[in-house]
Amino acid sequence: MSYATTIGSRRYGFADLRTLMAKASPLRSGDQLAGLAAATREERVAAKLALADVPLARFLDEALIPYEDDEVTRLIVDTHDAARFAPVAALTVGAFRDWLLSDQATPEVLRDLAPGLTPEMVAAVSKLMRNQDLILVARKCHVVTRFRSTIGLPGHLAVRLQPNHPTDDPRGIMASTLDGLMYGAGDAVIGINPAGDDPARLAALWSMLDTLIARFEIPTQSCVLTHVTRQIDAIEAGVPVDLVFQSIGGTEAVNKSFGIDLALLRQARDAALGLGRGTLGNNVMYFETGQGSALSADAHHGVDQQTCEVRAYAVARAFEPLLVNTVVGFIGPEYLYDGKQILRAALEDHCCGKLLGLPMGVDICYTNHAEADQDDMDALLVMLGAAGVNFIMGVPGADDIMLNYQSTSFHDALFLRRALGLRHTPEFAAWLDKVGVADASGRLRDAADTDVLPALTALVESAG
Amino acid sequence: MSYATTIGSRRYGFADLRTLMAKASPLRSGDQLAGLAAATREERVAAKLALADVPLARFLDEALIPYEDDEVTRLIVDTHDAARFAPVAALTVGAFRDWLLSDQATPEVLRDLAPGLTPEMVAAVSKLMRNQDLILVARKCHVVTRFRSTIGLPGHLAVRLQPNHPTDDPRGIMASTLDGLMYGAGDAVIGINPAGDDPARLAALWSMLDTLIARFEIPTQSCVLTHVTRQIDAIEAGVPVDLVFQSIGGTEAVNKSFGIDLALLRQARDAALGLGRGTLGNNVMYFETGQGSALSADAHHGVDQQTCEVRAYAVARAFEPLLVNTVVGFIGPEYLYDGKQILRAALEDHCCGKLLGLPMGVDICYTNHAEADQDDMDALLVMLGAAGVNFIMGVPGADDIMLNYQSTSFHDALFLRRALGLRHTPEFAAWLDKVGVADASGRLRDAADTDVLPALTALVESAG
Amino acid sequence: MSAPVARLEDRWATLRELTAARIALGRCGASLPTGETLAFELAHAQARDAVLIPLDVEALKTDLEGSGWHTLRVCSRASSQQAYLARPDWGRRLRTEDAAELLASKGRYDVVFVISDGLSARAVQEHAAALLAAVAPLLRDLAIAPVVIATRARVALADEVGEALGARIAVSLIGERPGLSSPDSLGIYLTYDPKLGRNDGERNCISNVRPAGLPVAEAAAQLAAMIRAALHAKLSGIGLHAECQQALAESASP
Amino acid sequence: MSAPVARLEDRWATLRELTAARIALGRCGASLPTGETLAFELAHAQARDAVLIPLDVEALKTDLEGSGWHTLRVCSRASSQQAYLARPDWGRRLRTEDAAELLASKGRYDVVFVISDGLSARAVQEHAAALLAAVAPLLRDLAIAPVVIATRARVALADEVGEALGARIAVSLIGERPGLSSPDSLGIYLTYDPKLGRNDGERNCISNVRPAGLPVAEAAAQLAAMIRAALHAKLSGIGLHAECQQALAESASP
Ligand code: B12
Ligand code: B12
Repeated sequence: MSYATTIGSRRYGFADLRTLMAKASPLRSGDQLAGLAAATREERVAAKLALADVPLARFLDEALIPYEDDEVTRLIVDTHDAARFAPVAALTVGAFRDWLLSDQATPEVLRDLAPGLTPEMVAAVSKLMRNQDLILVARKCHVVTRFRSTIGLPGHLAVRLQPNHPTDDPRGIMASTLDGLMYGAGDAVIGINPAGDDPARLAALWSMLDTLIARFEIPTQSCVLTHVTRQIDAIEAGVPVDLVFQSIGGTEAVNKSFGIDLALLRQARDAALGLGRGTLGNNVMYFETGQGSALSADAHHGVDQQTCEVRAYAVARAFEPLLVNTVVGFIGPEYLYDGKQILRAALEDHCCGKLLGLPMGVDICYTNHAEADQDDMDALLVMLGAAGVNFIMGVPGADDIMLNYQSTSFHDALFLRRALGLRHTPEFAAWLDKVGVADASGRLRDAADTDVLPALTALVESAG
Repeated sequence: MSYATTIGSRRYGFADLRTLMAKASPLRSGDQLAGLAAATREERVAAKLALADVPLARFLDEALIPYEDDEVTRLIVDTHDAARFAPVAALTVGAFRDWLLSDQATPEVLRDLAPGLTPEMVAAVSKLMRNQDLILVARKCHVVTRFRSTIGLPGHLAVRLQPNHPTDDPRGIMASTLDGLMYGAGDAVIGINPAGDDPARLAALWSMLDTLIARFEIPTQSCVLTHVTRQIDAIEAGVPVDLVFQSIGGTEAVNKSFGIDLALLRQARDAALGLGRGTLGNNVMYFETGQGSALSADAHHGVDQQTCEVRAYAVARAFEPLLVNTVVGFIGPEYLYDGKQILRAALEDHCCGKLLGLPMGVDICYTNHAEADQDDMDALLVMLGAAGVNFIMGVPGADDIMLNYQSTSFHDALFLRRALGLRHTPEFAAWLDKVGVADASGRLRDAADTDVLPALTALVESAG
Repeated sequence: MSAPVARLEDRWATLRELTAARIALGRCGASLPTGETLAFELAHAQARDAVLIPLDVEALKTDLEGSGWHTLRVCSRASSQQAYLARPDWGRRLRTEDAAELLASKGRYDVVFVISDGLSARAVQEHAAALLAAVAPLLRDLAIAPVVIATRARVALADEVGEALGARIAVSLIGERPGLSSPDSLGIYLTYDPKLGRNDGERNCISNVRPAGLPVAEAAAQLAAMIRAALHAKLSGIGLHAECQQALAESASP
Repeated sequence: MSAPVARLEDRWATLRELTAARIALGRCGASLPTGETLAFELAHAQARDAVLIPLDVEALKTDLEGSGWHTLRVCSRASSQQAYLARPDWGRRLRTEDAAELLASKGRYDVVFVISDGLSARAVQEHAAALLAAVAPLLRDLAIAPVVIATRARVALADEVGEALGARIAVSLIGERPGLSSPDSLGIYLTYDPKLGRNDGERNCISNVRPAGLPVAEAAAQLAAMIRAALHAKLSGIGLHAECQQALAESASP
């Protein structure tokens, strides 16, 4: 089916839904690289106007990537919940935006709706939204998940402590971990990206974090972000694995390029569930995504990068994750050129993920080859804070010395807590108060008052 | 005196404080246009490093624009309060930043400090701050002013209702005013920029707003933003003038190009005070500023545009204004190139003005020849909301059909209230509740429930 | 089932006919409805284009010469539209060769009209010739210089033009920056004794000339009056205002 | 009077020697102290420059030829550094003329090393020759192609190079994107049976090669082992990992 709008005397036609979605996307370098972007500002608006008139139900009939070719499409179609979809089934994309922003769309209503939405519907409506709309709608989606802490309560913000080290040196990693804990970070997860993938060395990292968490009774979880197969192997070898991590994408082909498929993820989740290590809940998966990965693997099927990204959330949704993290400026300027594009993409990812019922966090970040700086990250921090992001990253001094990019620092999280009055997860807040790192309101105490520092320091020095 | 830093094997020298300040400024097109900007990123950081080491007291010895040449400099020097300055007198600019961010700098301490600060000190420290710092510091500066409403209480946001019309048509202006009131805007001021300056037509506008405010007992004030001389004339002619408006700049020469000087402003304020129209307080002045005006009038004396802007606040401070509004993206891309530069400048202006003790609002805006759009404005809205801005503009649909630029809309203010939980001025909130426009929490009611609409509509239709 | 109604309409929509401002847009919760959001975006896309569309100098010349005007053609020192936007200082100065050429037409004129693209070529294209046609009959007794068509020009370029041609008054007819709903607005700036270095306090302005703003005929009348006042007072700008009032006051007193 | 102390120091500063990460920075309220903020800004300014500094090809050639390597020189289809950043697809393809030239050197090689500037010319300038010197003795029995120096190149450019030269394995030594504290990090990507269209799942990677990361000698040993494994398994990528483990498991069983 084809789509069209007329503006003045000019008629804009769009061959199919996939093309229409791409042309309606806010400008970004990745879609330009793929040759999918609108050629002029007017063409972009024309596409939005046409998209606004498309009935939501149309997305159930016209697959952007064929059912036969792609297991992600099959997952989306096969798990679509028509009953949950019913309340909005009669709406166009434009009217759906209106409805989402209206007071009829309460948190409860949106929670119930999520299984009725497909990623393409959500991507489509987000393309008609300004940044402020993406914030207002996301704020209304409360997605709460649990393993050893309760993440995603409104008014709360959690932090992934990311203590990476270029040679996976245990003491180096532990030093960064201590730094983060003393700054009140780590309630989302303590998650290491290992530089290497030697199973023995990986196992040592898992054990080290397990000891830390157990010894100090920290209400949080650990993760070692190696390939999922390594994690399954580790679980089988009896290593203490809390969360299973994997990078995922929105098409079967990009997942293949990551060396995974849905069956493998299912196997991994079952393995993790089998350990029964969660105390408050059983959300055992941690996924990372990011606009551009499908195109980067030449696996995008002519679908714009934002829609590909939202399809990745459909993958995540099937596995009830504790955390989904869009690593938004990570790959580089060929996908998101500057601070403005990164900011927009982050708000889209966050809102779309939340609408699909996912516990979205954002790695607010940029690389040194992009047109971005700390001022841009500050803007994004505040926007996402207002949007109710579940968690952000905490990297010492914002400088990840292994992955070579700038993320948010422990200080950044403190800033956001102060600026918007956001709290730690309740369990972690209680722990910080107990060990003297923060007071009951979550404000850091002077380090001199921290009971736990000597014992923690000793653990760091004896690591490895 | 000259200043220098060495980075690696490279030595960066800066001839004087004026040059050092300019080179330390975050990149913006206006400083490039003036030939004052740092040539490379490294030079910019070098200047910041050198500036961080400059003692605050140095600014009392080295005037950026000579005392003899400029009445603004004389105002700054002659009114500097050394006793209030004492607590920070021993600090360098860098240490001053640290202190401002520390918990020692409480709202009370900052309020007492303000008269001890010069605009140059404040501009200098802002150049060392990231966007997040500008937010945190500004949040701590509570500047509350009063005429018929109380503006600037923490957690509150006021709106200037700006009902401009290209031919000053009274009914057109009143239609936009009604629209704004029904959307809960107007607690800062109802302020018209007239297209013409015929005294009789101006007088009619003042009377019209006076009638509106009196008849409906709206706890707000009116303003007609014509040249200050017209306003003095009007007061003398017995016209009901609430606030006196004037655009001001940071040098004697730019003010001269605006057709004003300090004596004229003093005369205007005395005239307005003489009317005694305020019910809650006597802040009778409304000033507008904006980076770039000094350079645009070739009146910048080689001083960077942000420092010129902060000097304008020293002018404002002498007249205890109700409102100071930095119209931040108004002039065009030759001063602030894109959304990023506009955002940065807005946060600087807001923070610097607040540090000097001024009731800062921001006209969050852009022109059609700048690289900016609504998404950028959303970012700026949220940032300024978090920073505690006293007021923003409210223009129907964000489109000022007389001044030819895009500002914030009534809807934008509603968005910000929802996203950050910001309230109307207490008096206006009570009025909105009383007349049925909003409920007690400040949420708009359905228009059907608004008692005041028929009478207001009648007034609009009978205007002119 | 029927679709839920999410959009709240404003009950004062009838007032829309009183202004071109975007009033009574309705809302969904706190937000602008989709239709209005997209209408705004479209207007913005089009306004941004308006800044970039160049003046059709030949068409304008034909228009003017058809009405009997002599025209001269100059360009500022801005070498591209990008440079024009970034460097107003270039837009205020004539190219050296153009300045030299103007000197050849130097005379003793009362007024020179400088038609400048400014930020909206469309405004100039649509209204400049009409304005000249309307004002000319009111200035028959004055010596009018050939009309100068200036591209990539700022207001102050008229200072250098006026000085080069030896005119007592320079009037810049210039495209105002396009608004979202007014891509065609013409501004008029008058400067007495034009010369390099004049500032804006020394000019007077008539703004918003376009069908939906100040009509051309009215603008022409105001302009003619302003020209007479400036010639009489031998100045323009803030001072002229005072002068006018003085004159008004005097004429009002018995 | 003495200045107020606003900066809170962290009491675990001694741990700084355990990592290059920016730990124990102290704070003022919730914020980074001025010194640390500016240090970060300086590092960022310098890292951004690192992306733009071009590879000194002549110096590298001299280095390599001094150690007895033959070198070939190619460039990708990206015609500028800006184009390189925006268009990775261009960075993955050889200029037509360079592809043709390589064919002239076609042979039957086991391995070709492709030294690519990538996103940090500095990494390549400082470590590539040393790495080759360290790995060469471990591969004496293999047929090594002339070393190819590629500019504005992405990892996948080595596929086309390897195919053109007829190599069983292509190894890309490439500048990793510069980190704030690591402007000099080299990445190694190995692809068995290189040809246009290979994807990253079909490669293996050794990363973070630099003095403060994985030392050159160790990287060389790992690389040699990986080359042997790939030649033996006749594949690279995810499959090679599985293969390796299989081999390990078998060698471990009695
Ligand atoms: C950027 C990046 C990515 C991007 C690549 C896309 C892109 N367009 O650049 C994305 C996010 C997609 C990515 C994904 C993954 N990456 Co990666 N990535 C990096 C990073 C940060 C920089 C790479 C770089 O600068 N390349 C230089 C430029 C010039 O090359 P390029 O041609 O532009 O980019 C190519 C390479 O970067 C390559 N690539 C990127 N990652 C990986 C990983 C593997 C195993 C391989 C073979 C190739 C590869 O893909 C790009 C496109 O062809 C490095 C860290 C580092 N310090 O180098 C990690 C790194 C290379 N990645 C790593 C890993 C583990 C992965 C994943 C397997 C993660 C996962 N569990 O799913 C996936 C899968 C990659 C695949 N098989 O497709 C590890 C590799 C460890 C190892 N020794 O094998 C590294 C070292 C980081 C780490 N320690 O976690 N990655
Ligand atoms: C941009 C602008 C400004 C900018 C000009 C700086 C700049 N670099 O562009 C700033 C913010 C500094 C400004 C200031 C003022 N402006 Co003004 N401005 C405008 C605006 C929005 C657009 C002008 C435009 O597009 N020009 C076209 C471009 C191509 O010209 P340019 O060479 O780039 O810019 C020059 C002119 O814009 C000129 N200019 C701008 N405003 C004014 C005002 C007067 C009285 C004069 C003589 C010249 C002048 O100064 C610029 C630099 O030389 C118009 C509204 C409109 N619809 O036009 C109001 C407008 C022209 N300004 C107006 C006024 C009243 C003022 C002030 C007197 C306000 C005050 N009370 O202090 C001051 C003082 C101006 C002065 N004497 O220096 C009125 C004029 C009313 C009238 N009929 O006289 C207008 C029509 C808006 C309004 N109704 O309020 N202005």
